[in-house]
Amino acid sequence: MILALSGKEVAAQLEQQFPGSIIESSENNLLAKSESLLDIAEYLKSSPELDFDYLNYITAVDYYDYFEVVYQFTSLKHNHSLVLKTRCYDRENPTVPSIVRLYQGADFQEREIYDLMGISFNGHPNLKRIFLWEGFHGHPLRKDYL
Amino acid sequence: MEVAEPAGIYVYSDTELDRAEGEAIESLKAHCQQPIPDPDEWLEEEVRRNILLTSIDFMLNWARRSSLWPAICFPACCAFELIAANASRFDLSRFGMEILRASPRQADLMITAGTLTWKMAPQVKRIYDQMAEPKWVIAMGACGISGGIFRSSYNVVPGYNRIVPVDVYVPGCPPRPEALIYGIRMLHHKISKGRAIEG
Amino acid sequence: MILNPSLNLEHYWQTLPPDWPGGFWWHWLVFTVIIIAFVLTLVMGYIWIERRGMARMQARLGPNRAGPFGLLQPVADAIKVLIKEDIIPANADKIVHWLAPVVAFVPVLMIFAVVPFQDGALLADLNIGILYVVAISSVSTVGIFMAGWGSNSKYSLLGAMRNVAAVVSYEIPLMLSVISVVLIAGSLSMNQIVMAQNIPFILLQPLGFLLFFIAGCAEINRSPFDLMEADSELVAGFHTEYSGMKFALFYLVEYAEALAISAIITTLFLGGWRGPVLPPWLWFVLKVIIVFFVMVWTRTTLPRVRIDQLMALAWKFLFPLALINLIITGIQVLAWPEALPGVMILVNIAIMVILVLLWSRFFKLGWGRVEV
Amino acid sequence: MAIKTEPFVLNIGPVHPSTHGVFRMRATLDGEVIIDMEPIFGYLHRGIEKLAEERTYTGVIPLTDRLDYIASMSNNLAYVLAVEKLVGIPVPERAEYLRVIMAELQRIAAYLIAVGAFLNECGAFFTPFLYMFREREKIIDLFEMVSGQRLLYNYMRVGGVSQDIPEEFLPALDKFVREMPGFIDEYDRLLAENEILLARAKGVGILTKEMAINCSVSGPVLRASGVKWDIRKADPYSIYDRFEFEIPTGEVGDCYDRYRVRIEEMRQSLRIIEQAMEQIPSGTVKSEVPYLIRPPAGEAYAHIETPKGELGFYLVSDNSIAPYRCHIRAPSLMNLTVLREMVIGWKIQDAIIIFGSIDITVGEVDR
Repeated sequence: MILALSGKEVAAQLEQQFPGSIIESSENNLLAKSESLLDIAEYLKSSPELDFDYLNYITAVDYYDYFEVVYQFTSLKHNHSLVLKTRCYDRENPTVPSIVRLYQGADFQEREIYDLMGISFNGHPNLKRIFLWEGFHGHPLRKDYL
Repeated sequence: MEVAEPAGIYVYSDTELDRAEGEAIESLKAHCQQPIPDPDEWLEEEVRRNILLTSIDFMLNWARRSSLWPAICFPACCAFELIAANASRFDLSRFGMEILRASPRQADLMITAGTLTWKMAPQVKRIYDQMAEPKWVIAMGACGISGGIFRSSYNVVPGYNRIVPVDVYVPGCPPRPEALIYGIRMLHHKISKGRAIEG
Repeated sequence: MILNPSLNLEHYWQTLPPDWPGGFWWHWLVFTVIIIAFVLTLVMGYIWIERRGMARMQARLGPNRAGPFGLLQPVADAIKVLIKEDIIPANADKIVHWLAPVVAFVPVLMIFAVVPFQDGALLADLNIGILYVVAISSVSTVGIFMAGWGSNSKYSLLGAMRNVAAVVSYEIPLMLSVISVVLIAGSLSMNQIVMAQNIPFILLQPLGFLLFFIAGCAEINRSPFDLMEADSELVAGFHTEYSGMKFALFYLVEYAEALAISAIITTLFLGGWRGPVLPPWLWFVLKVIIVFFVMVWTRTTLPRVRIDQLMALAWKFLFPLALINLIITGIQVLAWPEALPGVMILVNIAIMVILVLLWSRFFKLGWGRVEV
Repeated sequence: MAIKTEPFVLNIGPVHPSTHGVFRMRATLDGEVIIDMEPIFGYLHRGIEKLAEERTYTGVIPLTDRLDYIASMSNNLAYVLAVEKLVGIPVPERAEYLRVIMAELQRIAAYLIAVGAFLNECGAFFTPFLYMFREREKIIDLFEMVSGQRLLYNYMRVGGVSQDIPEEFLPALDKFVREMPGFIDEYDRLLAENEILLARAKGVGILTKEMAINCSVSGPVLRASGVKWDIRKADPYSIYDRFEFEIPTGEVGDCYDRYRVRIEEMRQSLRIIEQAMEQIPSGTVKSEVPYLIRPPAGEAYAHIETPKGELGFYLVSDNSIAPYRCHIRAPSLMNLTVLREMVIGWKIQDAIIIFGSIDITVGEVDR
């Protein structure tokens, strides 16, 4: 059974490492500031007792007021997982740092979110439309897409 | 853990080609909002033909319908029913149809197995244009007829008849191979009524 | 000659060599018609055999609606393809594109000029028959390369390039294994080679037959060497851009080449038209069909090799083996010209088995990335 | 005189005999060698995630059929597991067993296509493919018995399955399970030790362990690289913890290993089906679930091991009758991440079989 790590415990660890990076944490997930996302991901990946080497998925949800980007990591070695979230409140030009340099598996998923949700990922090497064509108007998965 | 940065891994080609593709899609989308009427005039036509022409027609039509080579245009789910129809149990090769020509120039029949999206539409139109006359199209499956379950989607073409003229519609989601074979038989009937020589 | 009606044909007939039966023009006319009819009929037969045979091997039925047992299927295909629209791509080199199928087809037809259907029944009993075959059969490669180049399509070009590479490499083992046969027969004439086969050369030259068969398959791009029109990679290879009648010609070339190679194999190794009871021409046709059936068999069974492995096979396997075979044959012919055939057969088969086993142990086709 | 050469761009696809649908590779070639490749997809992007937002929870099930259309039972299973996790609906015992049987049958059917298509791309002119299709038809017959459909079954329901199996199903399944190992051996014999296949597939397209994990690869591709990771074992969903089976892994991570892993997993699936057939209880197959499911606000992620890899559904509910957000973690898309690095430096022919050995379904890549 994959053990879902408690967000609170990990949050405590992270708070020590990067003060002020966690906004809130619950049993299931933890919500991080988007600026410190890259640091957190790097720590999650390199810390020996966490060792999150596998990125399950990235997705984004449109809550009208803000976009929530959800990451789930798994450690194949320790068999535990963690859900990490971040939010961006800018509707016009939402930006989140890209984690492609750490997890190459994020490549297509970040492009997908850019295409369908319109969130751009800072530092992604090839951020362009993936499913729809260049010149398509709007981002279909946004709730206000006509 | 240090992430090695392999040289050249993140170098992608330029987006110029993508933009050109996007423009092609947009222009096609603007032009193809109405269905193309089905090529069915032959149904009403009754013409007097002499015996010689009829027998030539008969031979040509026999040849055409006995060796219908399908072009490869299998976007989605129905493709697997088409392959199943080609495989051992249903065996389209009985009708001389087992030669799937990968090059559209050598094919006679386009079986449009699957959902057509606007991004795909220019390629399908291109395949159709590349096929040599005489050519036929079978719209297979609900998506091919009207967009089916995905009709309300933002990227789905509601039916192949927006892009290419369709001769036979085979309903089903996906149609069973028997249904497809029935559709092919109908196409055979249609071909056998065609006239090669005006008279 | 033709332009001058007052010319006395009798005079020409008398000046012809005595071994031309029935006079030059009649002979020429009859055999040209026979060859064209033979090639066209047997190609249709081949297509039928391939489609039906392949279907049976794949647990299917195969074409059976057009005519009895689907026998008319190739006829339907032919009529349909001939009356289809003929497309020349806008950016193609029109003349080259137009000329390519002709250049590819004519040499294949010309091969049959020296193939004996029965004793003396051939268009031209050239005393350099087999040399002529090898020379003329390479010409159709030019046609195929013209098709690849003239179509202005990348797939076509890649297919044509592969074909040229394959043909250039495989000419050598092909030629070397032919020379061994010539050494034993003592003649280059196809008819003389058949006459010399009191026992079929496949028994005296088992290794030579194997090499010739493989090299021949590669030369005409039958599977597992069908790289130039590799369906799963290059769409349709060099004839991707061809439609209608020109495509029909290429289709014809493909099978006519197979027919030519199986006719040559029959003539060189299987005793040509010789055989008991049945009339000679029927023996010839039967043997040709059997050889082709083996080709269909390999096509349905084997995966395709990669282009560098194709080259490796030619230069690492076939070429050295063909050389060794030639040397051994030379020694045998020199040292024991009157040796008992039975002993020769056993010795040669043993040599073949040992060599093939040794070579397959020494050299592998190569796993992974192999550069030649 | 030096011959001037320059690389050229070759478009492989979107309509190409061996792209498994409409997938496109824009390859830059130096002669026959690929020096750069960019996968382009979206030619089958039907907006399933958006369409799911306007349907009821039950109404999404037919859409999931059409994701990975050659393994629709598995897709159904992943989705209903996600909804059950969101709502907290118990599933009757018999339904659990039926789900496992269907999922494993589906796995065999999908692997038959994957292996057959892979061998076909090696150039074995349809023969192995057609033989494997023959066996797939038998599985399809079984599915047709229970669901009435041949390809898109729409069989699983939230809280069970749509209907109980007919009487003749278990004897037919028993016959199939007894016959199938012989057929698998037959396919294995057909080409496994063939010199040409070894030459084509061994050492070609090697995917290292680190690379596979970093690129979020899953399924047979990950296991062929030597990572013993199978969600059926690592995170047993449904009742997979009750069955005994092995996780076959490869050593090198080349195309041949991926082929071997798939063949081996078919045998393991048969083992699971055998055990499930012995243990299956009688009883109802669907628990009491309201027609309009209205889950409490929240989110759930359920993932299963499909023939392609880890298929997950991330559902967000806002306490209405339709999912607020339905994200699909598509294994085919993730597995494609490695394609570019795997094919660079290889010839076109290799690229085709590397692509074939990853085994994607475009319906799932594009969604």
